[in-house]
Amino acid sequence: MKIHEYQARNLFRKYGIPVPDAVVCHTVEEVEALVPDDGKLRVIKAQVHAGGRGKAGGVKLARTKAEAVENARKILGMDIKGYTVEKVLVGNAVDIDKEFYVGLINDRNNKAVTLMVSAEGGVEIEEVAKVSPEKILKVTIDPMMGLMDWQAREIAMRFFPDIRHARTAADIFRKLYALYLDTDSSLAEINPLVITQQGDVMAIDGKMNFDDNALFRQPELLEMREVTPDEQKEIDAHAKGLSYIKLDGTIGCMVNGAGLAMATMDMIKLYGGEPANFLDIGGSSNPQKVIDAMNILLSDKNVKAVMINIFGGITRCDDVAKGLITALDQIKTDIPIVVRLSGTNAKEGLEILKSTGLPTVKTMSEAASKAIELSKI
Amino acid sequence: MKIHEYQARNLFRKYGIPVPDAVVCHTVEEVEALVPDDGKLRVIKAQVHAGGRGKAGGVKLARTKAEAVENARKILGMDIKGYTVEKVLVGNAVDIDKEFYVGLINDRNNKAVTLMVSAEGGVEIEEVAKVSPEKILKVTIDPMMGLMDWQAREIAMRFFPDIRHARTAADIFRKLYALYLDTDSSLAEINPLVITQQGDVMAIDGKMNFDDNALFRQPELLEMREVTPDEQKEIDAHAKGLSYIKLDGTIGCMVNGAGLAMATMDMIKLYGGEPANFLDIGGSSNPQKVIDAMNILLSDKNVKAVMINIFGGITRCDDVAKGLITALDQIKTDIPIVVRLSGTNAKEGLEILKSTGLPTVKTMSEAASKAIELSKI
Amino acid sequence: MSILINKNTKVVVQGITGRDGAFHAQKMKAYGTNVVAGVSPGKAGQNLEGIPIFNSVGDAREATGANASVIFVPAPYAADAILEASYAGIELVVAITEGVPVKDMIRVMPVLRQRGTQLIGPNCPGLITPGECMIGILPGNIFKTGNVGLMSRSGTLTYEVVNLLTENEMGQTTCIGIGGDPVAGLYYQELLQLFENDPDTKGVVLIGEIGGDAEEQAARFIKERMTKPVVAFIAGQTAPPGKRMGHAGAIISSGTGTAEEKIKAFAEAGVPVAKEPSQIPGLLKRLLDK
Amino acid sequence: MSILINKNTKVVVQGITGRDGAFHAQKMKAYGTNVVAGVSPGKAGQNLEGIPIFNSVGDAREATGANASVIFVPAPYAADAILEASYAGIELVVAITEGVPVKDMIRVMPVLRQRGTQLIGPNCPGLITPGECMIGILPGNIFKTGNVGLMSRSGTLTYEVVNLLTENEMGQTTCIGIGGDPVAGLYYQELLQLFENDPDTKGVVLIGEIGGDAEEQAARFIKERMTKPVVAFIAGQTAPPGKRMGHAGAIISSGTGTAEEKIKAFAEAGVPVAKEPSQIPGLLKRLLDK
Repeated sequence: MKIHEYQARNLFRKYGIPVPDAVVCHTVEEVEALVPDDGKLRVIKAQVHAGGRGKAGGVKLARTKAEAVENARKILGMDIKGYTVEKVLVGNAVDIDKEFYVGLINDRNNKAVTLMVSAEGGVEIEEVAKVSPEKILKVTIDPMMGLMDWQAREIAMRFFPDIRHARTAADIFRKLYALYLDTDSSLAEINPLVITQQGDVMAIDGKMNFDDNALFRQPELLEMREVTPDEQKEIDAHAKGLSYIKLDGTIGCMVNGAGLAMATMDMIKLYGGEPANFLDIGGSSNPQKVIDAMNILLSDKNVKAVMINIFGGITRCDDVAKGLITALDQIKTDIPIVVRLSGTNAKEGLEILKSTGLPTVKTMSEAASKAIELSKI
Repeated sequence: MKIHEYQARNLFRKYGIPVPDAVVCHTVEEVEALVPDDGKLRVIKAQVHAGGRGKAGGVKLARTKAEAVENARKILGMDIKGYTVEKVLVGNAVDIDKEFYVGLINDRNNKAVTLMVSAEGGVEIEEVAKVSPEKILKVTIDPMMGLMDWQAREIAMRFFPDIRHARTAADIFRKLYALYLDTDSSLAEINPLVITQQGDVMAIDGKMNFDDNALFRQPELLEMREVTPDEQKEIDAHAKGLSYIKLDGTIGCMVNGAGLAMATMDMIKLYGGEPANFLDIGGSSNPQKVIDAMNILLSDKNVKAVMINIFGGITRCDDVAKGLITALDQIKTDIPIVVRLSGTNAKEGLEILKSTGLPTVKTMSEAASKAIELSKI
Repeated sequence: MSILINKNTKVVVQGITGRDGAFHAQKMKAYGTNVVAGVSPGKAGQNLEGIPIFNSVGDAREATGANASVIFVPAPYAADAILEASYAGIELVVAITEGVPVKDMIRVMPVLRQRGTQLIGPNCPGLITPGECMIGILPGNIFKTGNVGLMSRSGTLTYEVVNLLTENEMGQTTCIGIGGDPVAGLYYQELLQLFENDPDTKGVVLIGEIGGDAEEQAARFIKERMTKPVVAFIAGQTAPPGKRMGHAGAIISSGTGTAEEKIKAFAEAGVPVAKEPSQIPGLLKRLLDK
Repeated sequence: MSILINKNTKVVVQGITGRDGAFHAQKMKAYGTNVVAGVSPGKAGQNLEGIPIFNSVGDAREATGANASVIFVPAPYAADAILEASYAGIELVVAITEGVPVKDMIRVMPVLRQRGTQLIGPNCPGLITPGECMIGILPGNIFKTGNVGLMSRSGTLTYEVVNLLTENEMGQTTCIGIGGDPVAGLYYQELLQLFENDPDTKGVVLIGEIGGDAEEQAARFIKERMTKPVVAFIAGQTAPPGKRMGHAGAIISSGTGTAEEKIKAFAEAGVPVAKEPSQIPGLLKRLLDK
């Protein structure tokens, strides 16, 4: 789960991480009402779940209130990578002396949280990681002891020669780590963390992602959740025990298991087609799941053919076949469907499906070729 | 630092540990006003920082509101081991089916917190520990992992055959541990923890002590602090850099260092006297400290003679002697004073003190005998 | 021979009275696994189709000498169940549970390291030494005794591959589903080392996925340490960046973890990468026949 | 020979720019201790009377090879300073700071154990190997080279006893003030073992206090493991139950920790207990002359 910059900012504030003053506005009228006419330089930033909003024109400076209103008008409603801007953050601009990057992430290799700090702040850290990884200091945090005082200070002193700045930065590292833990975060970034010309250390922009598996114990985060229609589809699918991601191709696929589903998509591509989605129905022969899955699948107008790929494990293929028949009885569609059954009791399953007149095959490769072929008719 | 039962009860409540309903009353009028006339059985308990209040008559049952008022009248103002009862806790009595003891304590040997549970609840656990220590289950809590869910449950299942009771008890253990950690506690007891005849598991009486060294970060606890006049004296002394404890003898003593102060008291006793106090002035030759210490010492009317026992270490005895002269100049008293100086520059120090006409000696033994002798004149 | 489990492995099922726990406990037993005990607090003294139930893993281990456990308890309590097994002295813990918060796993890891507990999972199908012992939810019937070691981050994709191997008369020593979560127990490297040391394993199949850099690390390990042939397959070549593909682990982010990078790493280590699952048996056979 | 420290010990002073740190750093140096570095964040590059100052223990250790540290930082930060020293690879940490919360020390202990760091204190005067190295706030001038080992929970009482030993021409191998806090580093047993192993130590003086049962445990240890003679003294025989005597450690509670019990335990272990400090040299001499 992702949240907006302004939401991350509120969390930072709650944890005592200094941020510049700012207001969130949903309309131009709100900007008129909430932004004082004090001649201060301000930044207007689009609040969307997409990176690269600066390049897209979603971040603008304003020297006067009139300019702030004007720029908010330009940004609100703008489309950034398919997301419509519904909110802007209007904040006091600060005189930046130096910019840094600070990030926390769950580290697969060390099986711990890793703190990353870089003096290359304000730019995309992925770029820094690619071009000059040595410019990012990575410290694995001992899960037992957390980010210790001395440790945060030692790291901060490498980047902030002035001990006062270093102490504030160390404090920010520790507060960010506390926030990260408390919220079951999977990514927490301050980019940039700055020293202002007035000598203050503060967080100018922030980003946080959260572990979906832990949302059950994070009611406050769930309240912050905002979803786009596409995400809503995925969430609805999840609620039905399905894992669905829409893509741009024409071959719809329905598979049991995430790895097999990915391998299915890969095979479609390998055979010259384009998958329309990722859809994992999990390990069950429940006809309702198949019906739900087919409905989701077919609601995508791009789909020209469907490939059903089931490997029978604990679930037997004959049971799956029975479920499919019940499901396909209810779903009337002209879209061609190829069914592949393999594994436990595959023979029996294929036998059962013969009555449906559906094209049935025994291997993934056959299924992929057949579905692509049918999609082109 | 200690708190009253009702204060521990409030903390329990805050942490979700179930306790019976109760009110704190400072006067009989409050009992009249706050206790409903509903015919429920109630317990009236004196709130004093002393053990054994039951035996002293500080705990009484009441079958009616009238009886509750009557018993509160008897208990309020009562003297229990030198403490005047200023508050009573009037609580709903519960039908107890079984009583247990639960305690957390800082364990010197394991350098960790130890959880103690016993089916011998409701009695003094010290007695159980002496008579049948095998009846107390002791579990050292891993400081890194805390009291784990499975661990709390496993312990609870040994005492509560019904899994529902065990789960509630395990939950209480974990909550008590969280409370213990959060408040820098040094002792947290629920005694008794009961199963009621209705099948509820709850804490009937509680006791908590706290680590004085951690009070600087526990502002809420400091607000709960209530001190007796004797404790106030000790706290005032502490604020002046002195460690003072009043005792019942006649030989006042003033020593640098806690261990040496205890050894001094022991020696007074060994030589047939009775120490009037413990007083450690710490490691400093500051005359003000000596003045403060002497003033505290002499405010005790039982003191018949004073023994000053200084071992010069980093602090040189000649410096201490100079401080003593300044101090004794300001303190006019008829009480005889014996001064013992030893260690670094003891000779020079004793030389300086000669002018005062005070009896000076070089060893502790001499000082003790001399002080006792002078106290009997 | 095999790795991690064999016919002497004694299994305790944590969460045996739950729906999944009960079902798969019986499946395991039916396969021939020596399921010696189940755990369900408050149900000590009962049994599930002859499998005795205990209040805690400690009690179960004491009574039965169980040395492996398999966890079916719900996600919020799964990490605690792993800890319970570890503190009870269980040597191998297999966590089937899906949806365990990453923070919980991070907290558990140092304890396992200190106590020397081996963990498979969470969010994994388990592991099997065909004909001897199956721990987890694997469909035992598709496996066959032989000399191929297999490890995978996926579930059904694993079965797909195993089925192909079995159909091609290439039986298996041990097959392990390591799970798709970001923070998990034994991973490719540790398992590769175990297969390298196992005299019966002649070749290894590694089934990877996009996300993370476990495959890249495995490739380096193979290059530096492995003498036995390895064949790889990577799922998710067509997955769009930043999208979750069912497993929390399968996120492509920060420009690492793409299928291309993984395939490149294997190529550099001299490990053939199958374009589709059906190529795996052939690729491996060619290497084994050399 | 000696225990724990000698002329090769290189000491870093944590909190060297504080009032106490600066004062005692110079005292230690004046005594002859090899004080190689000080630590004070943000003051790297400065020096205190020739002792170079570093930003962190890590930097200090890297630059000077320090293997022991002494801590003068204020109580709220003392535990963190101990951790810093331990993670920097310091082998012996001496924490002088008084008033460290017990919870902080409990948190620190497992790290020290895991990392093999030895801790003396907190709330202790330090330790000395006369003529070679003094770490802490001990008055060096009253000590004298010899063959008596001494350990104590008190400060000035220790000096009192050392002074008596020195006056009686009974010099010391190493004297350690272990501190009076409820949760502390090296304690009687570990030190007794070290003295037992030290060829130059011929006899040991143990100065105890009321509270806890460390003396009882030491008595048992002496009975079972020590071949060298030990003389004990217990302060606080007249202390009333439940009263704090300056040290948080000196509480008599739960009917254990009284002077009587400790004296009885020593008697059972054949350890003579002095009635007053002045008896100690005589009691020890008698045992050494046997």
